[in-house]
Amino acid sequence: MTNTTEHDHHHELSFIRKWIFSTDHKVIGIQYGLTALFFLLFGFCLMLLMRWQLAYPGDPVPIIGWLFSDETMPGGVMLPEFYNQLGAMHGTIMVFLGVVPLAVGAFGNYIVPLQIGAPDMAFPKLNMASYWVYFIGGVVMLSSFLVPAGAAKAGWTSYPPLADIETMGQTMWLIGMFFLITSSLLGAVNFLTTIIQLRTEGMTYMRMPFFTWVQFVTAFLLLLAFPPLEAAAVLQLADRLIDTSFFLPSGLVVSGEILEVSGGGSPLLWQHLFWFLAHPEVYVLILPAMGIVCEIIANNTRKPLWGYKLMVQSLVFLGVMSFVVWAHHMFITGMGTGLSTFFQITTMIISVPSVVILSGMFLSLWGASIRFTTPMLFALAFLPMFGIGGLTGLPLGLAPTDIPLHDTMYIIGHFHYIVAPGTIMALMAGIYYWFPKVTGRYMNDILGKIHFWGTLIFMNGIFMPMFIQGLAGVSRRLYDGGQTYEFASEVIKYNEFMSQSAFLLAIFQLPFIVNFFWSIWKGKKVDDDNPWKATTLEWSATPTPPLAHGNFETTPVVYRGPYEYSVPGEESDYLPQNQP
Amino acid sequence: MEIPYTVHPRPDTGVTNAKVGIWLFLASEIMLFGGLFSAYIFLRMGAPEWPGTTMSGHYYASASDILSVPLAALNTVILIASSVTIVLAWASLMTNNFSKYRIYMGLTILMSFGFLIVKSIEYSTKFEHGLFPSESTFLAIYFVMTGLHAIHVIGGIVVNAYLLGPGAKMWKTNPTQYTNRIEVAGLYWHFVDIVWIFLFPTIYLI
Amino acid sequence: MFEFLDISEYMGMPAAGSAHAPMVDYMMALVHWLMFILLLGWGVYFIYVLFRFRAGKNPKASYEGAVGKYSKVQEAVVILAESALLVGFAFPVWGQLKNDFPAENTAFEVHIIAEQFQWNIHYPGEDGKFGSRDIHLIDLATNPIGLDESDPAGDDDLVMVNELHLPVDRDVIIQLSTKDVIHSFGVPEFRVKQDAIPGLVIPIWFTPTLEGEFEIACAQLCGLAHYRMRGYVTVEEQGVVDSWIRQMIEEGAAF
Amino acid sequence: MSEAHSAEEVQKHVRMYMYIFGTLLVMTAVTVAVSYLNLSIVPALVVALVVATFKGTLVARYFMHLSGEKPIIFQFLILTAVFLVFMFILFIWALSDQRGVASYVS
Ligand code: HEA
Ligand code: HEA
Ligand code: CUA
Ligand SMILES: [Cu+2]
Repeated sequence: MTNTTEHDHHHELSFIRKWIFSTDHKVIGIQYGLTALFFLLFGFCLMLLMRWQLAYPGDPVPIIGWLFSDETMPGGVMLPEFYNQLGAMHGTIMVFLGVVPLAVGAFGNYIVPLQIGAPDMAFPKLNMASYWVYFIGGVVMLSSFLVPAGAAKAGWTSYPPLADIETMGQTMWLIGMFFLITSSLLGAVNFLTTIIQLRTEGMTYMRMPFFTWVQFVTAFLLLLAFPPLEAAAVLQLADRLIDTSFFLPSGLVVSGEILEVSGGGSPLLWQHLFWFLAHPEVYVLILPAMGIVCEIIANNTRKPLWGYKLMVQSLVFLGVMSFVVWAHHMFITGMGTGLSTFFQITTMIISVPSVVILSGMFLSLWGASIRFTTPMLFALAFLPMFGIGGLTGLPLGLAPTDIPLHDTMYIIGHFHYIVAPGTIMALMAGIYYWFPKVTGRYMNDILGKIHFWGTLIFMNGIFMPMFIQGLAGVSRRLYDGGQTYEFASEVIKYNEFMSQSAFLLAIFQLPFIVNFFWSIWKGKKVDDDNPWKATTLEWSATPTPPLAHGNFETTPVVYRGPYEYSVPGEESDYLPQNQP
Repeated sequence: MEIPYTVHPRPDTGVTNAKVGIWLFLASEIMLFGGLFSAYIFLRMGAPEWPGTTMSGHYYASASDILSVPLAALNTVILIASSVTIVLAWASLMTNNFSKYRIYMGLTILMSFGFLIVKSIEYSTKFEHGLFPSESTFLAIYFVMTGLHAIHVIGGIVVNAYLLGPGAKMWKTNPTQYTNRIEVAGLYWHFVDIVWIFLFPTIYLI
Repeated sequence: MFEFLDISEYMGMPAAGSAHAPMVDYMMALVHWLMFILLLGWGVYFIYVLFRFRAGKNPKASYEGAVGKYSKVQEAVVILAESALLVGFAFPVWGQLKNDFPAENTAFEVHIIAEQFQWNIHYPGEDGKFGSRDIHLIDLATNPIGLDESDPAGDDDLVMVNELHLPVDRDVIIQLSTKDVIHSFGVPEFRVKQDAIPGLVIPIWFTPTLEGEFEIACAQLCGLAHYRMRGYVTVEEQGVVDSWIRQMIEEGAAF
Repeated sequence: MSEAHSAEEVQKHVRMYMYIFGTLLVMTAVTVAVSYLNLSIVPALVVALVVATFKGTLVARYFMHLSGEKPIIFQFLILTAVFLVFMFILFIWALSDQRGVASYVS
């Protein structure tokens, strides 16, 4: 549909065409990456405010507390309204504006066309549009803090009727979501078309690097799971703006006043539509991370990925199954025996491919020659961290044990182990790993290792106690962390420890931020286009910088599978895919 | 390097990039309207009252009494006809008959406007009778689903108008790609037609 | 038979206060055993491998890598264990909680009507009949649940805010509903949690077995004061409950 | 598929399009006519859905050229259809397996 010849003419494009409205997948990948890192940091800061409040409820926030308005933190003391805004926006920003754009928009965009030997994405202009629509979505979400009564405060799940009767921030949230959904849909179409159509000669499906496979499945999840949420968002927007009652039953009485609506709707409809997206969405958060980890493991163990074929099959199976487990988030809504049986079975089934994939990664280490580079450290840490997060999903997936755990800190612990020490660490690994590809320079190793150990230790310091609190029954989304509850009295003391871990975690991000920017200009130059001695195609592509001059000098031809390391009888311990 | 398979199909899949892209997009659209249709079923099955049912002795006027079936039927005919003209437009390009193409494409756009005009007449008569989306879940779903469909119609008009107007330059430089674009636009337009084919009976008739 | 597997008391869960709680706890213990064994197995393997196959010690990697059926065995174990948990525990316990309701005439029944941000508890009084309600009669100060005074069944009804008194060792049925948004009725000691869904009256049942005072925690985000939407359950002898209800009515707490 | 068609083939197609057009108009008339019979809900539903599916299939098969389309397109559509069917079935199931009774009947 799009015909871009401009970008490979070897004349300089104007600054705007080259860096702002670029159609080159590498530039767009970088744009996505920087924007998403900004949002990640922003979401992190929101969370730091929350952690202060949880540890020291009612104490004024030090240093920056006075910066906030009286509607949010009078005298520096946080109001419950603001806590709820922070919670909802932390979740939304981390998921939709931070991790997914970084994992898919940035890494996917930059790496996938290179890994399959394509000159660019299939639809470069569409790619540019995806980024800018995402950007607008982000601006809308951010500006929602400025509207009267602040941002959305009904949780990232936005359950009506609460979300229906909330203030204007919720409308902004819905509009922001429209943009983000649109962006993801356009992106997904683009990724799928690219992977299906633009694989170079010899790049069969079973020779695709695992990272590309993962992006392929992820794109399908985005493509087919997001639209129902879009539909739900249309309905909620209608409820809020034109007074329909899709999610409002008859006879509601809010603050003693009968709600003047026609009624006849169902709050559970929203939950079904929301989780129909949101469960596949959590796999969107984890699969790219797995892909990155697999690339790095294969490269740093100097041996093929164990059971590549089995892992690809599990991946596809996981993708398909992820569409039929959503109601395990709704066991407590009054689900009967039939449906709960179905969803418990599917939830248990879906844990099996995860076990297979993780086992594959673990077994890849056997017989390896492990180089403990910084990206490898992050990738290795991913394994047990995802293991803990995934395993704690099991008691949640069984309805009776979900009763005491539902909506407690145990849930928060469960998924943060997956998304924070799991996905975030994997994304960090990816940054350290592909940094030389993007900039032609290494990131500093010592700073990298400081960053690694600090992150690993303090992530666990934040999230491990959550399981203890959750088992004791402490609810989530509590403005004061649950300190008034008698049954929480034993475990509430951990809040302080957890928050201090969070602040230390923040401090240990400083070496990373310094390292990141310093290395762009001052990092050690790579002496070789293939600094990690890797086999996949992106390392055979035209070296960058300079950017935006096409991907390959000549179209590469692929002769073998993605991870031919330490092949017996070969002199070099790696055989690039395009080496005849 | 240019992006391959923009004009000629990739040998092993047998399709062009644009073809893959549009069908994927339509797949997501299927899920969008699928989500709305399942919402419709969910609401209707759980609703205490619905047009055409009798509840505690009270009979609620049926959908076809509230909504205008003749207008909707007229719109169905218009959309089907526009589906025919757009495919004829493509066929004209295939036979290298650009002037005939222009007529068919123009007709398609005209009929799309016709559809919207009929739709707005329908809406405004509803409003005049005080039938707003906030009146009942049935009216709400009627307005939202047909409204979203109408937005898709508008989107189609924008695309088709672009292709007929400024986009037609490409016919001179790259006729194959231009024909492909018309085919892709046509696929989208047929999809909009199919959605209406399902909306019409579900909302107006039963 | 396998009591020694029950590590739930070390897991920091509150004392089990209802008849089905030990079942839930036992199941919880079993799942955590499964998790623990997997974690331990892989953890030990992981640390061993990191030492044994570091580049310094093992400069040449093996192309073949791991051989043997270990991972297949492990997957089979996971599948078997999960099936056993489903069939042996999850389905029966859930079925019991959802389907095997006690007979109405033997059970102690109350209605709970949640609202932002309190639990309104409606006791039927001596006649065992609940007076009818009408949302048009709701008045936050005097009649929070809209009890209809013209209905004789409601004459001896008691409506309390945040005070739930339940008899020990007797089946309890709660009809749970909400006036405004979604709340969630959770009592950690009972291993009971149920969302109150607007538009629905959802029945739940359980049998308190532990006397004492516990807390009702709202588990679903319901607005600003979600964090302090707390109620109290007092579990005591049936006679004490009855006389407490009588006393409350005499004190004029009834509407 | 653009170059797969010769001019005569396209001519043949055009004739086919007109037949399909006619059939679609007739089917539309049938749907409307049936609705005036005031059937009860189940038969009305069946007739309406059968006719709509038939019409939709005609449009997809002939206007969208699905009949001669490549396997990859069908693979997309089958995948989508599977998820769609799951969504419908599970939503209906969810409704029937929900505990609780309506609290308010007007
Ligand atoms: C990326 C994110 C992600 C991932 C991958 C998962 C994966 C899983 N999740 Fe999770 N989940 C969330 C994110 C995620 N979840 C979020 C965000 C929520 C809360 C949403 C909200 O309410 O706000 C949630 C909530 C949630 C619930 C709802 C709880 C409730 O609200 O009551 C349930 C219930 O079934 C559940 C189950 C599972 C299961 C069974 C898996 C399985 O897929 C896990 C399978 C993995 C394994 C089984 C691990 C295997 C490991 C080994 C075999 C080796 C171990 C080795 C070592 C440790 C060394 N999750
Ligand atoms: C992808 C999703 C994701 C991620 C990564 C995180 C990361 C973190 N989250 Fe979050 N969280 C959610 C998703 C996520 N969260 C969701 C969905 C909820 C539920 C919301 C709701 O209830 O509705 C939630 C809720 C939630 C709560 C519970 C609030 C409550 O219930 O009251 C808490 C409490 O501690 C918390 C803490 C944290 C912490 C400490 C991190 C840390 O791990 C953060 C780590 C982040 C970093 C380390 C940032 C690194 C980035 C940089 C340093 C940028 C560098 C920049 C450049 C180089 C330019 N989160
Ligand atoms: Cu009520 Cu939370
Ligand atoms: Cu889930």
